[in-house]
Amino acid sequence: MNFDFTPFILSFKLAFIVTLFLLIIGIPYAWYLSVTKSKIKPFLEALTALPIVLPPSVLGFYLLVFLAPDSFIGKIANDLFNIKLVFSFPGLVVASMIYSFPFMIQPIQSGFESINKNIIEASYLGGKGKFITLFKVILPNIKPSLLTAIIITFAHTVGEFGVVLMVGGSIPGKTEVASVAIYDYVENLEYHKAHIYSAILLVISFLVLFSVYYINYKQKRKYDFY
Amino acid sequence: MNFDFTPFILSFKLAFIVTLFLLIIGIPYAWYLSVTKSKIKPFLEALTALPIVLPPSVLGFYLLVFLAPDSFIGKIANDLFNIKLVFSFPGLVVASMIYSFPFMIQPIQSGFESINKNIIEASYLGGKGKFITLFKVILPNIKPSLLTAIIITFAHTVGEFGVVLMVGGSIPGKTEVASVAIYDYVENLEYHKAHIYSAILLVISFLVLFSVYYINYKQKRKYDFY
Amino acid sequence: MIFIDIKKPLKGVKENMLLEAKLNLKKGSFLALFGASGSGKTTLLRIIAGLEKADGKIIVDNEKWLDKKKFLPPQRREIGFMFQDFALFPNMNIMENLLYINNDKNLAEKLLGLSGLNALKNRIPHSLSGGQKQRVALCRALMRKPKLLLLDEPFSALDTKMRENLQNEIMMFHNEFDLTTIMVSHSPEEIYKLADIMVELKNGKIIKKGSPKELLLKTSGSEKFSLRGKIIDIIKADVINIALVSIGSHIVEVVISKEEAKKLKKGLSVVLSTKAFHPNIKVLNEDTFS
Amino acid sequence: MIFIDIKKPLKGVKENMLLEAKLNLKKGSFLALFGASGSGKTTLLRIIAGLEKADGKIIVDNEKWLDKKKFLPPQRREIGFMFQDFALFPNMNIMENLLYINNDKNLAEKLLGLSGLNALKNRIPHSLSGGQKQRVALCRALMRKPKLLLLDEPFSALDTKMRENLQNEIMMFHNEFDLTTIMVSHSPEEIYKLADIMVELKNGKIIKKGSPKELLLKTSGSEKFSLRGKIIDIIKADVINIALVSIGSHIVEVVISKEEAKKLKKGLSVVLSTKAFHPNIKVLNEDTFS
Amino acid sequence: SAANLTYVMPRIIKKFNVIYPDIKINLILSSSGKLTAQILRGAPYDVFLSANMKYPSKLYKSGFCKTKPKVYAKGSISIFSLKRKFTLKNLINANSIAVSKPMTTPYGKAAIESFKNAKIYNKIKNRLVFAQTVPAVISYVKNYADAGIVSTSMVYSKNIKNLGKFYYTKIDSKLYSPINQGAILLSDKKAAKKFYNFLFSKTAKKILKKYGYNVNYE
Ligand SMILES: Nc1ncnc2c1ncn2[C@@H]1O[C@H](COP(=O)(O)OP(=O)(O)OP(=O)(O)O)[C@@H](O)[C@H]1O
Ligand SMILES: Nc1ncnc2c1ncn2[C@@H]1O[C@H](COP(=O)(O)OP(=O)(O)OP(=O)(O)O)[C@@H](O)[C@H]1O
Ligand SMILES: [Mg+2]
Ligand SMILES: [Mg+2]
Repeated sequence: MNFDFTPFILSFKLAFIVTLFLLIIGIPYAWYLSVTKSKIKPFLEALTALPIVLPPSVLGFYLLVFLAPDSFIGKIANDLFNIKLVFSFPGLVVASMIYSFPFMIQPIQSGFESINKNIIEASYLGGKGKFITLFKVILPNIKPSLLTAIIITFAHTVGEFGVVLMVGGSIPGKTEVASVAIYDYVENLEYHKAHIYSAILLVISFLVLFSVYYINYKQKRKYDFY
Repeated sequence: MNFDFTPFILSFKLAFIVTLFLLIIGIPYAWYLSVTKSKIKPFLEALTALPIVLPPSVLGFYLLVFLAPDSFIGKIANDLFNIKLVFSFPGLVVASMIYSFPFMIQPIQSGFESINKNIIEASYLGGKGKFITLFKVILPNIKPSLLTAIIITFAHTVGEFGVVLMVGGSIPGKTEVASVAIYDYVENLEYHKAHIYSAILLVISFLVLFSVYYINYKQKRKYDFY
Repeated sequence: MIFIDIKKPLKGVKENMLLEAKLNLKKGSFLALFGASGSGKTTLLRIIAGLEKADGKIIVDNEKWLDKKKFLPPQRREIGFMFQDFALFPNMNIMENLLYINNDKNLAEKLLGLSGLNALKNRIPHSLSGGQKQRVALCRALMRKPKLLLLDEPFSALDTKMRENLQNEIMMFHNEFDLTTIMVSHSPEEIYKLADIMVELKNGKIIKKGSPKELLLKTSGSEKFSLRGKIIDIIKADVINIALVSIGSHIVEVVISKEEAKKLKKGLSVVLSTKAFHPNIKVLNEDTFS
Repeated sequence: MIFIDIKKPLKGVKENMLLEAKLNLKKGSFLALFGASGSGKTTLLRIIAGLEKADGKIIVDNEKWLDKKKFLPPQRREIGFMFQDFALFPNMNIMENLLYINNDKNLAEKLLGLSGLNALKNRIPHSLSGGQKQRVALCRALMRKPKLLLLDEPFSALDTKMRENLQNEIMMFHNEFDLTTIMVSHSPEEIYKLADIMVELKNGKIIKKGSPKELLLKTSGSEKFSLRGKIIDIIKADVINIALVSIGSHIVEVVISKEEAKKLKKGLSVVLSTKAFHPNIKVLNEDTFS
Repeated sequence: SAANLTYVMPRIIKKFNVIYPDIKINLILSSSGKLTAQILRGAPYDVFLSANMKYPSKLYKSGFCKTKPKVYAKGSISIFSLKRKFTLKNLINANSIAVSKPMTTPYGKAAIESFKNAKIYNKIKNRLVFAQTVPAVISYVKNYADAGIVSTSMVYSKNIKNLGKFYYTKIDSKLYSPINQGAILLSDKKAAKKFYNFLFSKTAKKILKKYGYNVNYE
């Protein structure tokens, strides 16, 4: 039996990029949500959670419609950046980002909401601007929430499938990620292969997750020691 | 056009039950994870996140194998509780619970990890046992995390589709939930119906989420006032 | 009878230090614990409360709280504990904070009244001032009518007037409920006023132990009257020199001779004493400063 | 020159109260703020620091910090602030807490040394005792070498010795860096020692203002010497009666007559005064109690 | 191509590559509905094969095709079981029967039609469980259902042997309307055209027939 590792590489690349981008977008947005006193806050919050309410393939269908080259967004992406948003890796990234958006936002927001406001004030009074305060004081102090957000987003993007299939079209080497490949094997009654691929996916994911948790655990123990 | 509301009712019933059960299981488990100093902690944590790494349909496929009447678990459920775990609503509940498990655990755990330990001690010293302390002191003080966990789990179960499809067998009125129905319309190129069903699902979900967030917002404002 | 004999290794300021305390308290006694910052006072209270484990024994009224084999969890020890950093429940208002511990509305009202917090009972802890929080924490510790009351610097954030009020209340409670009380305090006055036994900790060890009367009233020799103080200023006027000496929270002017003026410097610790001292004693309006 | 004229409605103890403060501080002055718990001291500091909005004006060295149109954010006000509840950064160790504010290792080492915390510099705040945290908070506030230093009860959790050390350090810093300092304090001694101007707040309003010398040294009339105190005990001996009077942190024994013994009761506030008081003044070893 | 072709297509491609060794064919399997939606948004596919004429027709109407949709084979259905042999007659003894969704799969539709025509539909109606795709029917049969209706092509696939011993009965094609397998050409590429034409060649027909398709059309 010969294995093709490309789908796994694609999967983890996708998950990594999506997590990274969402982290970059998610932090300021979650921060805004956590501090705003505006009346539209609950509205935005509810809206943020909506992408997960739709079945992935259906969301994928709508994304397909909205990202297609003849759509408004598709045109802009194409004309301005020369990026095709469907049946391409960038398309997968955009689609997965939309689908996984709530998984990143919500834990971070809840972290921001539980942080002790005094230490933020102390940082401002130390003459530090919002940016430094965010990176040196706020984020390190909501580490459990941040970890949750990153891990849920990452794992979920690896397992993501409906949206990816619809928007990406499972083109081998380009948009055929591991989850799609495994699905195909199950469909093809090639259970043996499906088992092996699933096992590989699980093992790699487990190792990634375990490393993250283990580092976190070690770090905490270090502090506990004092 | 005549609408069938059964899938929606099923969807929300499923989401509600799954969220409730996971909350009941999730709180003690997340608590254990947050306090344990055991070496297996990172191992358990990584394991907890795994269900989301597999594509839902593939997970559904494996769950079908494990929950089938001639499987170990299926037998127990059948013999002891007289419950059929595949092609039945209880089966959907079990399968969705497994899939959504990490979404409930992780935010709650991160909430527990950030809580100020002093107030827990203060409660113990007030003569209150662990149970009362949990419900009266700990949970109310991790409300943002709890809200995140509940909303992600709920929304995700509503949108859940691959697992449900596989384990449930989409029997109308029994296991055909809204997400499956919408999916079918898209498949069948009945886009008009799909749009309407999606819109209904989105609107109901939005209203549910909005109410939750709105109540939360009002409550906070009330406190801010003092 | 409360018998305490515990040991616990701690991270000290310089190196690891061993907290080692052996105490025998009669029921109803009021122990004051003092000592430099970091000497182990809070930790000792936490061990007694069961919030921290330690080696050794704690026996309260013949009930084993700590032992080689036994560890009674904090919720089963009948203790009132006032935390140095208050630890109020942020999700409950002031009244709820008290009632959570013991659903005795009358007692709660009474305690809040005594500490001047009655009007605040519906506010949440977050919106209180430092001293207000401290008073709530004190009330909450009393709500349980505990066997053993543990207070960690209960008056530090309060102005003198409020401090005196609460000291009186504590005293009243201590007597009324026949409590045994252990209080961490940095103020000799407070200790003298409230405690009947005092213990000084240094680097985790008990270095002094005795009644406040013995330890605090050290009118040495034949002198009837002596006060420790610090020179905070020396004012040289035309004919006389005046030293300003701070004594506790007071500043007194003392006329000094030219020779003395040369010897004395700002910042020196001094003792004022006199053999002949027949002061007038005059009752004061409560309204005066402080 | 620091000019402050602000108004802010607050939730008071009884009803809503208006915090209203108008102050004019010369550069380099040391203002002490005192007043009962809940009178608005912390809030006033927070407004000056820009942590809370208010109506009115704040002008520091001709720079507008607050105005109808302008609100300079806290990070742009050159302020050192010591919080009543410390607010140390839990994710950094002690040294990092200081260096985060200002990456001046020498200054940090110096401050830690002065406050006896040098050995703790690699510990995290969570593992410190109350007084240790307070000292770190104080050091951190000084790290910025601020124009304006705001201290909220900086010594409340400290024993007398440590308190004196740090008071001296604050004084030194205040002079060395030519700081303007505003300190909340409940201790008249502290105020007298450190401040050159003091202000009393009551229910949000300034009710007293003046130099500590004027306000604290109230030797009334012709009496050369007077001390306020409280009777904590009356001991009836065979021939004489003795009243124990607590004065600040001291307890003195005063011989009283039989008639006086009848009039006086435990708990009464009294003034001890005498016309003729010629105490010996004797320098003390630093080692004595407290 | 649509999912039901999972089993034949690799065969056909293999044969095709014997003739045209330079043309590499990427087989993308998905449901017809998904593929149609994707093609409508410009998916870079060259040939589309569906188990149903509905989808190709729709594409044709939308102007995405180079040729008219053409039927290249007709599918058939069989009753599949792992326990014992079932026929339409004794199907009422099965406790549960898996079919693919009549709404979205032509095989499911044909199955329901046959049940109705054989007058057993009302008796077994409550014992039907619906799978999203034909392969999912196999999973259902493997794990739970007594019998399932599958495309006959499946029982000829080599992968089905993984399941061990199985039974199947072809359903009389008179009982359901023909399951037309449509093909259309989507691009101008030469290679695509060659493959499209190959589908209608004798070689391809032989393979299709071997997999249970009816190739005697028109
Ligand atoms: N966040 C807040 N929201 C509303 N009211 C507040 C808030 N913080 C304090 N207060 C109220 O404002 C008044 C003044 O509080 P402040 O903290 O300024 O008092 P303080 O003089 O510092 O007292 P203390 O000596 O006890 O610290 C108090 O009655 C308090 O309850
Ligand atoms: N959680 C902890 N882990 C390790 N060491 C600690 C911990 N808490 C306190 N310590 C250390 O133990 C010693 C005693 O601390 P403790 O809190 O008992 O002091 P304290 O006498 O209450 O001082 P203070 O008057 O400043 O509150 C200190 O040196 C402190 O740094
Ligand atoms: Mg302490
Ligand atoms: Mg204050």
